[in-house]
Amino acid sequence: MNATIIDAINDALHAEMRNDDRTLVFGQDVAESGGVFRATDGLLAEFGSDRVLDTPLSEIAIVGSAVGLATHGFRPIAEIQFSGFLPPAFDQLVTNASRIRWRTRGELTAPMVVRTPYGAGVRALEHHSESLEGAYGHVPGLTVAIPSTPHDAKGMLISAIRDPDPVLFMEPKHVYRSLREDIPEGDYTEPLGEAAVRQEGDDVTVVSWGAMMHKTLEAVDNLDGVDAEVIDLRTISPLDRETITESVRKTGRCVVVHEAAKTGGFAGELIATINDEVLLYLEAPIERVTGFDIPVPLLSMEDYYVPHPPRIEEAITKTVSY
Amino acid sequence: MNATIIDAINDALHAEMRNDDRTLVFGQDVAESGGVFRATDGLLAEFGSDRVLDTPLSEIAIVGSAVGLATHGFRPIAEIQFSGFLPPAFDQLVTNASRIRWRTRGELTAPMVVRTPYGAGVRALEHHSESLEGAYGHVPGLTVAIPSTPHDAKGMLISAIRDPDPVLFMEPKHVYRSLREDIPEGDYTEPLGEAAVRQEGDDVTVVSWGAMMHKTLEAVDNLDGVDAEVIDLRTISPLDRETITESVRKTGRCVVVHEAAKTGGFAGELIATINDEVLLYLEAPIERVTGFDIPVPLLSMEDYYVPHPPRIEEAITKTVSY
Amino acid sequence: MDDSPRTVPPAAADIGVDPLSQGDLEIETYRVVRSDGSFDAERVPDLDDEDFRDLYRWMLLQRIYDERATKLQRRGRLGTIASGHGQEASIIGSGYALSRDDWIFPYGREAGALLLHGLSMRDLLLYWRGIEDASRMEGANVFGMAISIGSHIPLATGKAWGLELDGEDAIAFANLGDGATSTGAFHEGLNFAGVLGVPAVFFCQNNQYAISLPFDEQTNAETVAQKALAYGVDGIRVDGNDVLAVYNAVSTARERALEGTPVLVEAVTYRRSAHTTSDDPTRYRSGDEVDEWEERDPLARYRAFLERTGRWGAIDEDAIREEVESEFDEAVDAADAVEERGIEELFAYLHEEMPPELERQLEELRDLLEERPDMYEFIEQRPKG
Amino acid sequence: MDDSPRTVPPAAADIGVDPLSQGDLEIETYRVVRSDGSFDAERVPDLDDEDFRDLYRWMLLQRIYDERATKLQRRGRLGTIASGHGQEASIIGSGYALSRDDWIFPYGREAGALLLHGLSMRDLLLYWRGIEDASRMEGANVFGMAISIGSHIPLATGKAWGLELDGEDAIAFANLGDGATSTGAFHEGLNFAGVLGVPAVFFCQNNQYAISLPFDEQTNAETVAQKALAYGVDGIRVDGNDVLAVYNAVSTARERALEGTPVLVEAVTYRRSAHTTSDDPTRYRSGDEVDEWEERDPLARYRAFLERTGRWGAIDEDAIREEVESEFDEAVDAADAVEERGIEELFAYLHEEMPPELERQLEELRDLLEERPDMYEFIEQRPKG
Ligand SMILES: Cc1ncc(C[n+]2csc(CCOP(=O)(O)OP(=O)(O)O)c2C)c(N)n1
Ligand SMILES: Cc1ncc(C[n+]2csc(CCOP(=O)(O)OP(=O)(O)O)c2C)c(N)n1
Ligand SMILES: [Mg+2]
Ligand SMILES: [Mg+2]
Repeated sequence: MNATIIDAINDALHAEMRNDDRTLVFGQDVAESGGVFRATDGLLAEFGSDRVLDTPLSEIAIVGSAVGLATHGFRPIAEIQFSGFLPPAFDQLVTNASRIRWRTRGELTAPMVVRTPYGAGVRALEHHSESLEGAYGHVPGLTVAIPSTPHDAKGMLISAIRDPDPVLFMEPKHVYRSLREDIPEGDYTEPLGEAAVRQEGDDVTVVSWGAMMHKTLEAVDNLDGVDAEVIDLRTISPLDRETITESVRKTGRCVVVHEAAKTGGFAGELIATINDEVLLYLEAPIERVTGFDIPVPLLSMEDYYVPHPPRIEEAITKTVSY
Repeated sequence: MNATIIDAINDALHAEMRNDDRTLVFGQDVAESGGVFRATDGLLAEFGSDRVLDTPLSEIAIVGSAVGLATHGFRPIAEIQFSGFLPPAFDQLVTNASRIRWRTRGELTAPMVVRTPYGAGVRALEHHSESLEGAYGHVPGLTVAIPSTPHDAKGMLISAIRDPDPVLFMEPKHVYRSLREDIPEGDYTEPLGEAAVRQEGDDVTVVSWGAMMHKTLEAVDNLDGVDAEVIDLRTISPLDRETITESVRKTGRCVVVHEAAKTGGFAGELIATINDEVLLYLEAPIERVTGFDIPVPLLSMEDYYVPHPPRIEEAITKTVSY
Repeated sequence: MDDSPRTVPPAAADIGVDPLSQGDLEIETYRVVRSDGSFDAERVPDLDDEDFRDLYRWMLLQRIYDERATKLQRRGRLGTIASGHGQEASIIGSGYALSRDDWIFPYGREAGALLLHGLSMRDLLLYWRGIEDASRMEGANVFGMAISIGSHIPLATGKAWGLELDGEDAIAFANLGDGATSTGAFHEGLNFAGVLGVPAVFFCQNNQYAISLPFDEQTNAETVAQKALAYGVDGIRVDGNDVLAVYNAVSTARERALEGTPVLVEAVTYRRSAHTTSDDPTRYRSGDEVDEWEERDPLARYRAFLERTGRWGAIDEDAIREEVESEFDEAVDAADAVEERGIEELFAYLHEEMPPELERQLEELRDLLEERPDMYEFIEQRPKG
Repeated sequence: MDDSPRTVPPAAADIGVDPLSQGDLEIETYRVVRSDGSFDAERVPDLDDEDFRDLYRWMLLQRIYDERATKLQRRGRLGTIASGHGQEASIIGSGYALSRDDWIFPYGREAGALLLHGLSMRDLLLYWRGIEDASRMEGANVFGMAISIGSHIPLATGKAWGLELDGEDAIAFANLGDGATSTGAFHEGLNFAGVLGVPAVFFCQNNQYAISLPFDEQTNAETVAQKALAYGVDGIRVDGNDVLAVYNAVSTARERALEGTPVLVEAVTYRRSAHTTSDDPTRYRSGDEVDEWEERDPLARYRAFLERTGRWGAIDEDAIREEVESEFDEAVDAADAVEERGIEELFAYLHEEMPPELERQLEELRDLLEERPDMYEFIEQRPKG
C-alpha cells in the first residue's frame, strides 16, 4: 500500500487493534473526529466505543489512566494531541509510567504507548511545535521512539504497542503527509532501539531523526563530492550506540542534526557516546545543527528556527574540510 | 558568619527580603514550620504573612502564580519541597515562566526563583532524590543554578532573586548541613553563569556540581600524583563554556561527574562543548561518572546509585593513564 | 491474618448513608432577556442608551471580525484562527463589564473583548499572523493568548494576588472554555485563588464543545458553575447568549472578587463555527443542533430587546456595519504595512541579557546568511499566515 | 475604539444575580456512634460478633504497629515513616469494607488496611526500610505507595476502568489525604473517573493537616466531600473516628462505584502524631488542639460502643495486644532475615530486557567492585533504615 506517515500510523493502529483485543485508543478528539491529524480515523467505527474513546482535556489523566489500564493487562495507546501539551503529563511519565515495573519488581508493568505529533513546520499556534525528546530521553525506563518514514512509522508503532514497557512515540508531524512510500499490508515490525543507515558513505556520518532526517537527506543530496553516511536514529532511548560508533569509526567525522534547542539537546549524548568509544578516530570536531536556544517562534518565523538544508550543508562541508 | 548551606540560604533569604520589599516567599510548609529543611525559618516572624506564605499542595499553582506575581512586579521566591515534585510543574516552567518575556517581547517579565532541594543521600522516601537538572537545563529561557558551598549558596541565591529572569535554583540537600564555612554578613552576590575553579591543576579537568562536587574533591584528594583541576559548574544554563574549554585546553583530559542518570544527562552537553572547541587538545576520551540509567533506589541502596569517590578515582586514573 | 473478608456483605439500605449528589443541587441559569426579546424589567442594567447601543455595536463587531478574519485565513493571510461566532453575547457582555485597569487573560475567541479593552485590531491580526510583536498587547492590560489550554489560570491567580497586595482596584479576568475546566492547572489555580481570596474572576464560556468533545463527555458535572463549590469560591451560571445577563453576571462577579471572593462564571453558549479554521465539525455534530442554536442567536435576541424597549430606532445598523468593515480594512492595511522582522528578532527578548551561547548562535546564522543571502527567501516570499 | 468604559458602574443590588455559594450546601457528617459510645441503632451494620471484635483488633493492631514502627525508626532500623495514629477508625473501617479482589492504592498511613488486605507485615516493614522488593506487595492487590502526593489518583481511575472493561466485581480504592485534593492529578483523575463511570472510590482521610498546613488553608472549601460535585460523582462525609460509620460509608461507596458512580469519601479525622518521624508539629499547632482530638479517640469510642452493646466482655484486649506484639516481633525478625540484595538488583526490573547500555553500566560496576571489594562496605555496615 502506498502510504504517508499518517496513513501508516492509521494502518498500524488498525492492524494492532485487530490483532490484540486488549489494545485501546484514547485521547482528545481521537474517536468521533478521528484525530486532529486523522491518525485515528476509522477506529471508532471498526472497534467501537469501548476501545476507542475521546477523553476530557486532561493530559495528566490520559497518561496516568493509561498506566492504570496497562497494569491491568490492557495495552493502551494514548494520544497527546501535540507534544507541546505533554509537559502537563511529565510527572506521570517520570513518576509512574517509566517506573511501575521497577517500583514493583516486575509485579506490575506498563505496556503502553503515548503517541504525540512533534516538531515545527506546520504553521500551527504557539506551543504546538516543541521538540523535547532530549528531556524525555533522559528519563530512565522510558523508551522514546521517533520514526521518520511511513515504513518505519507503521513497523515501529506496532513494535511500540507490543513492547512490554512504556514507549513515548513521537511523530514528526511536519512530514505526516509530505512523503509517500509503499509499505507492506498487514503487520510487520521494525525494532525499537536500532538506528537505520539510510545511505552509506565514507566521508562523514550524519545522524538525525524525525523530520530533520529529510532535511538532512536533502542537504546531503545538494552536496557534490561528499560521500555521506546518513543514519536515522529512530530511537532516542535506548540508544543504538553501536551503529553510530561503527559509522564514525569508518568516516572519522560526524554531524548531528536535530530540531530541538541546542543546549542540553540529545546531540550531546551522541557526541559523548562517540567520544567514549571512537574518539581517536575523529578527524574533526563533531558539528551540531540544531534549533536555536529559544522557543519555537510563532508561524511567521518558525522556519528560521528549524534547521534548514543550507545550515546542514555548511556543517557537513566544515566537517569534511576540517 | 560560620554557616552551612542551609544557614546560607536562610541568610540570603533574610537579606534579600530586607533589601527588597517586593520579594515574597511561598511554598509548602515554608511559613509556620520554617520549611522541612528549615531553609525559610524565621522569615514569617520577621516579614509577616503577607510576604511569607504556606501554600496548598499544588505545584502547578505555586510555579504558575509565581509567574503571575512576577509579571506584576513582585519577586516571588517559591519553594518546591523536593525536586521530585517539580515535574508536576514542568509545564508551567516550559510554557510560562521561561518564556513570558519572549512571548510578550519584553512587555512582561518573570523575575522569579524556584528553589528546590535535589539529589539523593538523605535516605528519604521514593521521589525525593531526583536530579533532573539536565532536562530543565534544556528549556530555553530558564536559568538553572546549583551552588555547592555555603558561600555560593548565599551569593548565588541573592543573584537569582535579583535576576531579571526566572531562575530554577537547585540545592544539593545531601550537603545542606554537612559543610561549614565562613561567609560574609549582609549581602553579596556570586554571579550566575560562571563556573568556579575549585582547585587548579595540570593533569586533568574534573567538572562537577552540587553534592557531587564534594565527592569529586574527596576523590581527587585520595589520588596521589594526579594534579587535577576541579571545576564547580555552578550554573547548568546558561553554561560557562569558556572556563571549561580553557581548562581542558590546558589539561587535555576531562572527567565529568554528575548524579543524574547517564543517558541524556548534562555531561553530554559539556562533552559536546569540549568537542566543539578544544577537540584537538584532547589526549584521552572524556570520562563520565554519573548515576546509572535507573531511578534512584529506595534508601537501602540509594548510595550504590550515587557516584562514589572510588568510581571517580577510577575514572580519573583511567583518563590520566590513557 | 487470613481471616479478613474476601467478599463484602452489601451495605444494608437503611443504614442512612445519603451521599451528596449533584441532583441535590439547584442551579439557576441567570437570564435577563428571553429568546423572544421579552425581559425581566428589574434585571435590566442601569446603563445609558449609548451603552445599550455600544453593546450591540461590539457584538456586531465581533461577528464581522470573525467573518472577515476567517476569510482572510482562507486566503492564506492569517494562520489558524478560532472564531467567536455564536458567543458574541458572552464575549461582549463580559468585556463590557470590565474596567480598563483589569487584566484580561485571553484564550483565543474573545477578539471583541480585547479590542474593547484597548488592544488595536492591527495587533490582533498580527498575532494571528504569527508575529510575536503583537503579543506585546501594547496599550492594553492583556496577557499573551493561552494557547496551551488552562495554563494561564494559575497566572491569573498570581496576577490577582499581585493586584491585591498592591491594593489596586482591579481584577484578573481569565477567559477559558469548558475544556479548560478539566485541566490540573484550572484546579490548582482556582483552589489557590480561593485560599488567597484574591480578586480573580474565571470566566468560562461553556460553548458545549472542546473541539469535538461535547460538554457531557468533558465532565460528568451537569454545569461548570458547580465546580466553584470545590474551591469554596462563588459560582454563577448565566445564559451566555443574553448579553445583558452576562454583563450583570460579570459585574456582580467582579464586585465579589474585589471584596475577596473569587468567582467562577459559566456562560452557557454555543460555538457555531468550526473549532478553528483547521476543523471540520460535520464529523462530530449534527446540523440540527447547530440550527437550534442559530435560533438562539445573541444578536437577534438583543435586537429584539432593543426593539421592544424602543431603543432600536436610534441605532443605524448599516452605519455600524460600514464603520466596522472599514475599521477592519484599515487594520489589515496597517498589519500589511508592518515591516518584516529581521532574524535578530528571533534571538532577542528571551533574556534581558543575551547569554554568550545565544549570541554565538546568532553570529553563526548571520555569517551563513552573508554567504547565502537567499537562503530563506522562500520564507519571505510565501503568503502571510 | 477608545470610548470603552474605563471604570465600571457597580452592579445594582436588585438585578437578581444570586451566586451559588458553599453556604447554600448542607453537608451532613455521617455518624453511627457518638463520642460517648451511644449510637444510632438503625445504623449499626449487620455484622457478626466476630467482625465487631475484628474491627477492634485491627484498630489496636494499627495503633501498636504505629507505635512500634516509630520506635524502630528511632533506633535507626526503619527509614522515615508516617503514622496513622488517631486515624485508626478511618483506616480500619475503610479497609474492612473492601473485598480482597479490590485494588488498594495506598499513600502511606494505612498499614492496618494493607495488612488486612493480605500484605505481610514483614513486607511492609521492608518497604519502610527502603527495600524495593517489598513494593512487590506480594499476595495482595496493592499498588506501590504513592509517595508523590496525588500521583496515584489517575492510576486508580485507569485501574478501575480496566476492572470495568473486564467485568470484574471489584473496585479501585485510592487512599489519599486532604493535601492530595489540591493536586492537578486529583482533579483530572476524579473528573475522568466521573466521565467514565468506573468503579473507583477515592477515600480521603481529612486529618486536618498536610504536614504543617491546616485544612482551612488547603482549600477554601469547607469540606472535601463537596468537591465531588465538581465531577458529578457522589460525595460522602463521614466521621472518621467512628469505625462503624466509616465501614458503612465505604460499603455504600463501594456499591455505588460498582453500579457506575465513583464516590469521593471524606473521613474527618485527625493526625495525632507528627507528620512523619522527621517532623516537629509543635512548630505549627497547639497542644490544646491535639488534646481535644485525643478525647475523640477512635478506639475508646468503639470500645464504649462494644461495652454498651455487651460485646466487650468477650474481647480479651490483653490477648489481642500480646498476639499483635508478637506478630510484630516476628515480622521484624523476618525482615531482618531477608538477605542483603546484590547490586544486580539495582539494574534489574526497570525493563523487561536490560538495554545494552545499562548492561554496560552494570558490568563496569562489577569490574570496579572486583578491584575494590570493600568500596561499599560503609553501606552494608550501617543501620537498617
Ligand atoms: C493543554 C492543551 N491540550 C490540548 C490542546 C489542544 N486543543 C486546543 S483547543 C482545544 C479544545 C478547547 O476547548 P475549550 O476549552 O472548551 O475551548 P473552546 O475551543 O471550546 O472555546 C484543545 C483540546 C491545547 N491547546 N492545550
Ligand atoms: C507532589 C508532592 N508534593 C509535595 C510532597 C511533600 N509532602 C509529603 S506528605 C505532604 C502532605 C500530605 O498531606 P495530606 O495529603 O493531607 O496527607 P497526610 O500526610 O496528612 O496524611 C507533603 C506536602 C509530596 N510528597 N508530593
Ligand atoms: Mg468549549
Ligand atoms: Mg492530611
